[in-house]
Amino acid sequence: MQLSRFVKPVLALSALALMMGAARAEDAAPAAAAAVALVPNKGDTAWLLISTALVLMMSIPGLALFYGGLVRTKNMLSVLSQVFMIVSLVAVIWVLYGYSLAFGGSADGAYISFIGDFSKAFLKGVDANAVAATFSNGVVVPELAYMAFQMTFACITPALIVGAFAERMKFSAVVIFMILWVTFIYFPIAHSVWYWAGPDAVGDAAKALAAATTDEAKKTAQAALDAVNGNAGYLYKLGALDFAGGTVVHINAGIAGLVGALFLGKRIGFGKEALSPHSLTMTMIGASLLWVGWFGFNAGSNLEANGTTALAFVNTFVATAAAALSWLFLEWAVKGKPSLLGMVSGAVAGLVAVTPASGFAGPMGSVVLGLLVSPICFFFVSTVKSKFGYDDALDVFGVHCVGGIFGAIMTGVLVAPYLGGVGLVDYAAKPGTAAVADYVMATQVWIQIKAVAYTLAWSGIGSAILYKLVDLIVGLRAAPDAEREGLDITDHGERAYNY
Amino acid sequence: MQLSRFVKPVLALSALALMMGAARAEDAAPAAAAAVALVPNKGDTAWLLISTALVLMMSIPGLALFYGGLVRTKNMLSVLSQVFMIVSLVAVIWVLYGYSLAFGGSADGAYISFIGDFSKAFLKGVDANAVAATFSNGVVVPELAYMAFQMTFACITPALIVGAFAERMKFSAVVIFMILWVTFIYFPIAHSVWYWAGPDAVGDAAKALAAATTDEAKKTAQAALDAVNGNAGYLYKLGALDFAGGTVVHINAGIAGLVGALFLGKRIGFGKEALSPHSLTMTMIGASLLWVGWFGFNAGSNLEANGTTALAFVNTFVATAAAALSWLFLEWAVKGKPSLLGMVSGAVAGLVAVTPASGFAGPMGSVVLGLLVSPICFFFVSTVKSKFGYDDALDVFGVHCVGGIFGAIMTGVLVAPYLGGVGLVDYAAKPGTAAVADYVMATQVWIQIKAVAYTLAWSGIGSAILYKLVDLIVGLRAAPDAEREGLDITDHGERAYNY
Amino acid sequence: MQLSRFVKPVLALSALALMMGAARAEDAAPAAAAAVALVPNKGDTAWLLISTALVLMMSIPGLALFYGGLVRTKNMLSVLSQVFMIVSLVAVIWVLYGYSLAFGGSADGAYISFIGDFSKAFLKGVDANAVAATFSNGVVVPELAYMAFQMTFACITPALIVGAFAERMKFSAVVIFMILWVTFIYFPIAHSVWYWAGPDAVGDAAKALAAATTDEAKKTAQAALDAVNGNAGYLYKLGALDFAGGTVVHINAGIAGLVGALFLGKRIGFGKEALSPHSLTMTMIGASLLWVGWFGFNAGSNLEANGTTALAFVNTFVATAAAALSWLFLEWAVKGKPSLLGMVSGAVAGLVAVTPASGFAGPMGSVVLGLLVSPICFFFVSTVKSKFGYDDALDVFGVHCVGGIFGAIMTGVLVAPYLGGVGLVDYAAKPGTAAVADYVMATQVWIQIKAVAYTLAWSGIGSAILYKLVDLIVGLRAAPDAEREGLDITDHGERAYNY
Amino acid sequence: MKIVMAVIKPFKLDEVRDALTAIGVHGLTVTEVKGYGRQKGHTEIYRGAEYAVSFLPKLKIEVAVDSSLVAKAIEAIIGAARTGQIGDGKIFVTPLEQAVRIRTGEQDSEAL
Amino acid sequence: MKIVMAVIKPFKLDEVRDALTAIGVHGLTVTEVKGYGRQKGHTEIYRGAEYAVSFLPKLKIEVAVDSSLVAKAIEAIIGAARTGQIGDGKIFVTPLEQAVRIRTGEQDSEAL
Amino acid sequence: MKIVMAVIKPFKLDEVRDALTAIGVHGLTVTEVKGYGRQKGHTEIYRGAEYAVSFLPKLKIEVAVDSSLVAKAIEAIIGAARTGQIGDGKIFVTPLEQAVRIRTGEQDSEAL
Ligand SMILES: Nc1ncnc2c1ncn2[C@@H]1O[C@H](COP(=O)(O)OP(=O)(O)O)[C@@H](O)[C@H]1O
Ligand SMILES: Nc1ncnc2c1ncn2[C@@H]1O[C@H](COP(=O)(O)OP(=O)(O)O)[C@@H](O)[C@H]1O
Ligand SMILES: Nc1ncnc2c1ncn2[C@@H]1O[C@H](COP(=O)(O)OP(=O)(O)O)[C@@H](O)[C@H]1O
Repeated sequence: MQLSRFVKPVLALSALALMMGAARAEDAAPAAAAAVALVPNKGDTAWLLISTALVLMMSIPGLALFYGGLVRTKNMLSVLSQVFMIVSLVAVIWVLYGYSLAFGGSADGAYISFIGDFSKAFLKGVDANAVAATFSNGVVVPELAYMAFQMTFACITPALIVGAFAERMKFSAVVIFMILWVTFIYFPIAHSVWYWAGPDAVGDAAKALAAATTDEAKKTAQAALDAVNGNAGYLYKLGALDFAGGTVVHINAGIAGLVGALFLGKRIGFGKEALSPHSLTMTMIGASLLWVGWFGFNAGSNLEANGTTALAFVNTFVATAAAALSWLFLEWAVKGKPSLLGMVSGAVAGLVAVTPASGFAGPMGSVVLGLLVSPICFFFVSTVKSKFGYDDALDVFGVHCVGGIFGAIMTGVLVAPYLGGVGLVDYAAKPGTAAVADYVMATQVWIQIKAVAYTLAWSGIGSAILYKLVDLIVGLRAAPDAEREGLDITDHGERAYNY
Repeated sequence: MQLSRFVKPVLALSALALMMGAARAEDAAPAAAAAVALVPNKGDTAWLLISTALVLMMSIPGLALFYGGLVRTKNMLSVLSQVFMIVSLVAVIWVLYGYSLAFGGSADGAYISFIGDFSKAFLKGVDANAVAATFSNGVVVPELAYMAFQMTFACITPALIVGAFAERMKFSAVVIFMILWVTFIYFPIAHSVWYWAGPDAVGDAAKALAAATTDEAKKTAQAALDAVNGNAGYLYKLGALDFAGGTVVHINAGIAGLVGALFLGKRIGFGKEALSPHSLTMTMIGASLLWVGWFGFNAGSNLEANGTTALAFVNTFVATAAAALSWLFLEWAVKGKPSLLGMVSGAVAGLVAVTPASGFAGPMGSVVLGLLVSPICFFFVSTVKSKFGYDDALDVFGVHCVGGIFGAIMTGVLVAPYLGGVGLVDYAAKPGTAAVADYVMATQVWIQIKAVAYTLAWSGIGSAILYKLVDLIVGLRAAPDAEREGLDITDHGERAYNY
Repeated sequence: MQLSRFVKPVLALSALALMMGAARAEDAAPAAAAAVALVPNKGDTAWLLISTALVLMMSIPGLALFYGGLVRTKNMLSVLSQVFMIVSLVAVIWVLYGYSLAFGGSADGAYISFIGDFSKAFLKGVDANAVAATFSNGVVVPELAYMAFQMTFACITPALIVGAFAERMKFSAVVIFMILWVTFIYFPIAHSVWYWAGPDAVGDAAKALAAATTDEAKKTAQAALDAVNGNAGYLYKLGALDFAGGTVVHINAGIAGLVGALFLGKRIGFGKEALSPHSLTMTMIGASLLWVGWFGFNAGSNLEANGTTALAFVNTFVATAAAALSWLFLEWAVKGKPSLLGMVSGAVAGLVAVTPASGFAGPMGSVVLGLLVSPICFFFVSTVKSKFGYDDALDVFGVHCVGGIFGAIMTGVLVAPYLGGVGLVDYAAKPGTAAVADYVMATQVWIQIKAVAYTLAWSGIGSAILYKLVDLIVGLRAAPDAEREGLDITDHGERAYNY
Repeated sequence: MKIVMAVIKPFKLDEVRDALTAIGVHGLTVTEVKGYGRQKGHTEIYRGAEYAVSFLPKLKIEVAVDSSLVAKAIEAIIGAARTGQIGDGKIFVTPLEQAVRIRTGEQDSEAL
Repeated sequence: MKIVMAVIKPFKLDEVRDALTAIGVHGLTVTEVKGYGRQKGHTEIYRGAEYAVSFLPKLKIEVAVDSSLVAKAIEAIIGAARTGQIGDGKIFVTPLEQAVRIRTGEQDSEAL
Repeated sequence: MKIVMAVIKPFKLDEVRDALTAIGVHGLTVTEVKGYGRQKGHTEIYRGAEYAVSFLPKLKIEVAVDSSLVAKAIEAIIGAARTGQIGDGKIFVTPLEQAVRIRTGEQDSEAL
């Protein structure tokens, strides 16, 4: 049993009650009522909402500027527009059906391991009184806050991809691709990793099992517990740890970016002309806002405001700092100059790597994680990329996918209590509390690898199909003349700067 | 009875007690003491304070950049300076007498419906222990936090106006105009809309009435309840709904902007030369920070951190996203290109429109609101403006006033429970709770229209008088040569960029 | 006895227990257990974490942009890099040994008044369950959150210094200098000002003394209370008031900056060529983010989210606004033009001045403080600097040190209850509560002056030694050709802008 | 053929362009420059430090024309760019020996 | 000696530079300019207001060469800068009477 | 009349201006340019990708002077702009056939 996130509406509990066979609607009612009686703590609500705002700030203006600064002046607005459009588009899709596909679902769907259903489409049942579970027994948050928090994750993930095919993909193609991508790639992966029945559902079922006296009752209760445990996403059931989205966000977007870069081909002039960043100032602002906002992303993923939140916060802080230094000094040693771009790239690599680990590792583990991730990413963005010659324009693969994979696997290591990690938890062992579960490093690492592979396969193959499709519909790539003139003028009819 | 905001110091309660005639000071004391005993929830305090910081961030740097990016390089600093100066100026005025004129007041003032008094001037009585009411019975927040939150609204509203007369008004004229404008326009309007006695005062008076047994006692109690209900602003008493400032902030500033644009006349070259934005990058940063900060503005306006806060947050998110898309696709269809400026203008229009509705509408209603507001604003900034030929430089009227009016009226529609809205509340029906009040759409829409008209009239006429006055004192408009050289050099002696 | 900050882990209490002589381990246990039982309020935790994020935002991008905009284009990245590097470097150092040197320590160290020990190195014992004291009896926060909050202070303080020697110091020299500076200057000063045993430790010891009946017991208890009181930093014991870091942050960094400017000498062209700011737009963004983030800095320093937090928030708001106006109008009067740079410089001066006073003064006192600080700083950056001819490039001394000194001294004045201040507190007088302590203005001002002098001496002399040392190791100053070409190209191999 | 080079005030560009096309000029090249001359600059003040800025923003227009058009071109520029105030700028005429259109290789008058 | 001045499309700079160095030119000076000519510009739309932008970004290259090199230089530039589309630009040749290297005071051919 | 055009290092502008006004030049026009020449550039590295930057920032100064002043002007420029290091720049002198002051219509020497 491991920590992850979940939504527990009244409906889910009732459905569960129905599934129990023996339970009649009347019996279920008090349980549901009891669940409803849980009132969110206002400190948690405040923290979750401000975290949500922080994650939005990561996308706009954070990511938009981080990326925008790295392209040439003539494509600045195209990057800013793509990110802003994606955020807006996905936010609307999310409340229409995305949230439901990711977090809606009842256990009787055969596909429940892979995708949700339409039970929460148009936010059905998600009003100001609905609550969602956290990772602590008996602690809930307003479901609208949980929904909004998750929305920002759905918004930023596709926006990450645009860095890979920056400066050459048509705006219309980006719009269509992103609608498809979130629907067929993001929502399913988010569901696989984060959908589960919540600590109270597990605890209650375990309690019922413990209380069962007759053999018959035990069998029924065991079936009920199995149903609760089965009512979760595939990777969740596998036991994969992903505190804030290493697989869901970074590997997912990173591999989609690589596939896109391959499909679209290189920019005109790539490898011949200097395609220098037009404003490292903007890139630095973007990186800084990413760092600041990432506290919402990682520490917000704890849903509550408690000691674990502070731990995730600290891990996010120090892994990033260590990775920034690591890249800085490595580049200084290898290339002779410590560059700002290197340092901020390291910071982002650190943020990526610590994302899945943030609530599981200890601060010293996070420092080590940060120190190690930068050299790996550095190797990919400089050596590997130039060796294979793909034009992953802003290094979405090299930083997000590679850093994400490293972080995901290392999470299996750093969660180890003897390395300062928090260990695994079991919500069924001592119902009503988060008990300590057995941890074997090799086992956990192997689970993490499987989760990585699953994500790479789903997103890699799925994205390839979608790129192909969009290419057939509107064509992916801007005309050479348009690319040369810059997408700002040709796609958007504007110029970024008129000094 | 409807939701709005309010401050309930001990003083107010005592004053009320005195008004009751029968009540002796000794009787009032326990009631006051009881009120004092309410301790703010720390989650609410945290949320209100961070919301306050977010709203400041909306003005500086948010709004300043949004506007600044749209002017020509030579006037960049003038816009930044005006916004920064206004924020500083109004903050000081606010603690000196502004807060008191807006939220101070005792029911015996004949003018109580239209403006507060000087009872809280220099923050008299507003110390670290004073508390202010919220919209929930028995829930209070530190009055200093409430005061600071309201301060940021007073700071940003006049700053919105400068967009209308950008690039041509003298800095000295802006300073004087703004001192007058907040004093004679903003404080009264804020008072009219948001000043009331608070849920506990209403509940207590209603409870007393219910408890009264003799006819005499009933009459006294009824008078007391009437007094409490009468101790509120004009538009509040009218029953106008304005969750976070559609009338107070956007219509108010928007109409003042239009009047200013008319008084000042067109910029040299308007309609002839290309007056292109000097940095859409800055405009995009500004728009993004406005969006992020607006969560503080709208969801912060709930004062507490609860489910309604999350609702206001979500509404703010999705109305904005929908409006951004709406403008984007409309412009794409009509003008042939989807522009970034169009998209962010749509986002701002969505933010404006959802402001009064944010705590009242449901998420789906907000999506619809967002989709509809953009075409309307688009029509005003492109067709209407060019038809009438006024030079509302940065479309303060077209976006803020028009979007604000649409939002204010639609609030009367979207609050409908059968449209997913939260309905109206009555604090007197079941004293101590927020009971459901009757809702008739036509009635409510008519009230909303009256509130819009009141605001347009007060601010439109009042602003015209103030512009005239300032023109007589120092002259409004920069000399043609100064305008041509740019206000940065001529007004401020600096240049924005020295690359 | 006065307010300040402190960390009270279980260890400290036990250590204390041991020191008491009479106390056996078994006796100490329940006390420790009782302390452990205090659970952080989630509203406090949320507030402290978001404050921490805000303070990080002050450094990056806030301060980096504020400074970066003021240098010439060719040195933009060098400033951004130095700030970003310092933040990353100090964050890592902080969790390795910095936090321990500042806030670790047991009373038996003879040096306890001046520096902590290595008891918390590598965050030993600081896990998700550890708690730290606040200024209220019986209120704790997660120690990791406290540690992270303090980390951001350690990150920004050295970053402030770079403004003094901007555009001419070698990057390698900055790296080495900063490692030494935080170790030998910052950690000791932070310890001296903010390290103490916390309200509960003082209260408990005082309670024990009150409960003692025999003379022997009284003597023991008195010794124990003395030990608790002695277990604090030097300036803390002196009775110096510094709510959020006037001495620790601003005077400390400011004097180090001045010494650096003197050691490095003037920039080539200083006083001859126009060394105009390359982007006042960036400076304005930076100043705005400083203001917004400073709410975390000052109001976050209360550690809790209560009325005092709101007070610190309001003071921060209005002192800044008043100082911005004060500089604006002064410059308008004296130099003929109201400049944006002047206004934002005033805002920063106001923020600096109100830092030590923010939790102690009343709002009206803060307005006055703001109005007064600007003329003083203005005098230093224009007249004094040009008179003495030192090249404090971005006025770190003139604004931070001078403003900090003024603020520190005025804190002794404005804390006066009869001036609207909150007065002094005594945690021992009525154990378990924060009782009112005697206040004599002259006494307090004299204490403040001594604290200022101590800081100036320690940091001034210490910094001089460190500059000399670094000069011997790698040389402080860039070669003239490198300086002329700009540090961006020569130190970092990049250019900020490629338009 | 001649090159007529004019230094003008920036906001006069559109008028000058129109005046030139009116007399049959089909192309021109514009450069942002800083001019120093009789027109006095302004003072900039940064935190109390005053800098006299004597270089002012101007636009330099270069037009290659047939010699026969020079007088008309000068007239057109003066007509459009004059405000009557110091700093209106100058016109310089220099010889042009050869002109080639890159796209076609056309020479001289044909190339303009 | 002559000054060969060419107005070209910005993305052709590296190729032109290479072509010129190949024929023995050791230095050149480049200016960012805006060109007006037959090549049509584009329309920019800001909140519904459309602006026709007729000035396009170009680069102006100035090379001082010995008279003997002029023909070759023109050829080199045409070879490198031609795309065959309107707006490829022009080459103008003007007389150069004297050239001095500031560092050494060398004159004319030596100075180039 | 001649046009004296000098390409110099950017930080030498003020000195050159002063040297020229000292000999009676009343106006000049400055353009930011990029120079390619013997002076080697630098390398920029962005995420491991190295770019050799061979165009360096320079300033181009154009001064229209009476022919009699040319020698003095060259001398003044050299005196002020020389650092002795590669990349100090060049001075080019080209003929100027006509000069007009836009404000007054004054011609030639009067116009300068
Ligand atoms: N001798 C010169 N050589 C080159 N450019 C000149 C010369 N004199 C003036 N200029 C240019 O002409 C512009 C206007 O000149 P100025 O003396 O200010 O006013 P006016 O043209 O009215 O006499 C200057 O800013 C400068 O760019
Ligand atoms: N008469 C001219 N004088 C100076 N520059 C010119 C002239 N005609 C054209 N140019 C420059 O040459 C560029 C290309 O000219 P254009 O007419 O657009 O295409 P083409 O060179 O293919 O004929 C223009 O943008 C302008 O910079
Ligand atoms: N043949 C040329 N034509 C035009 N400009 C040139 C030429 N040669 C050099 N320049 C300009 O002069 C500058 C300095 O030349 P360079 O060869 O680097 O040094 P030096 O002037 O010391 O010989 C170059 O950057 C370029 O702008």
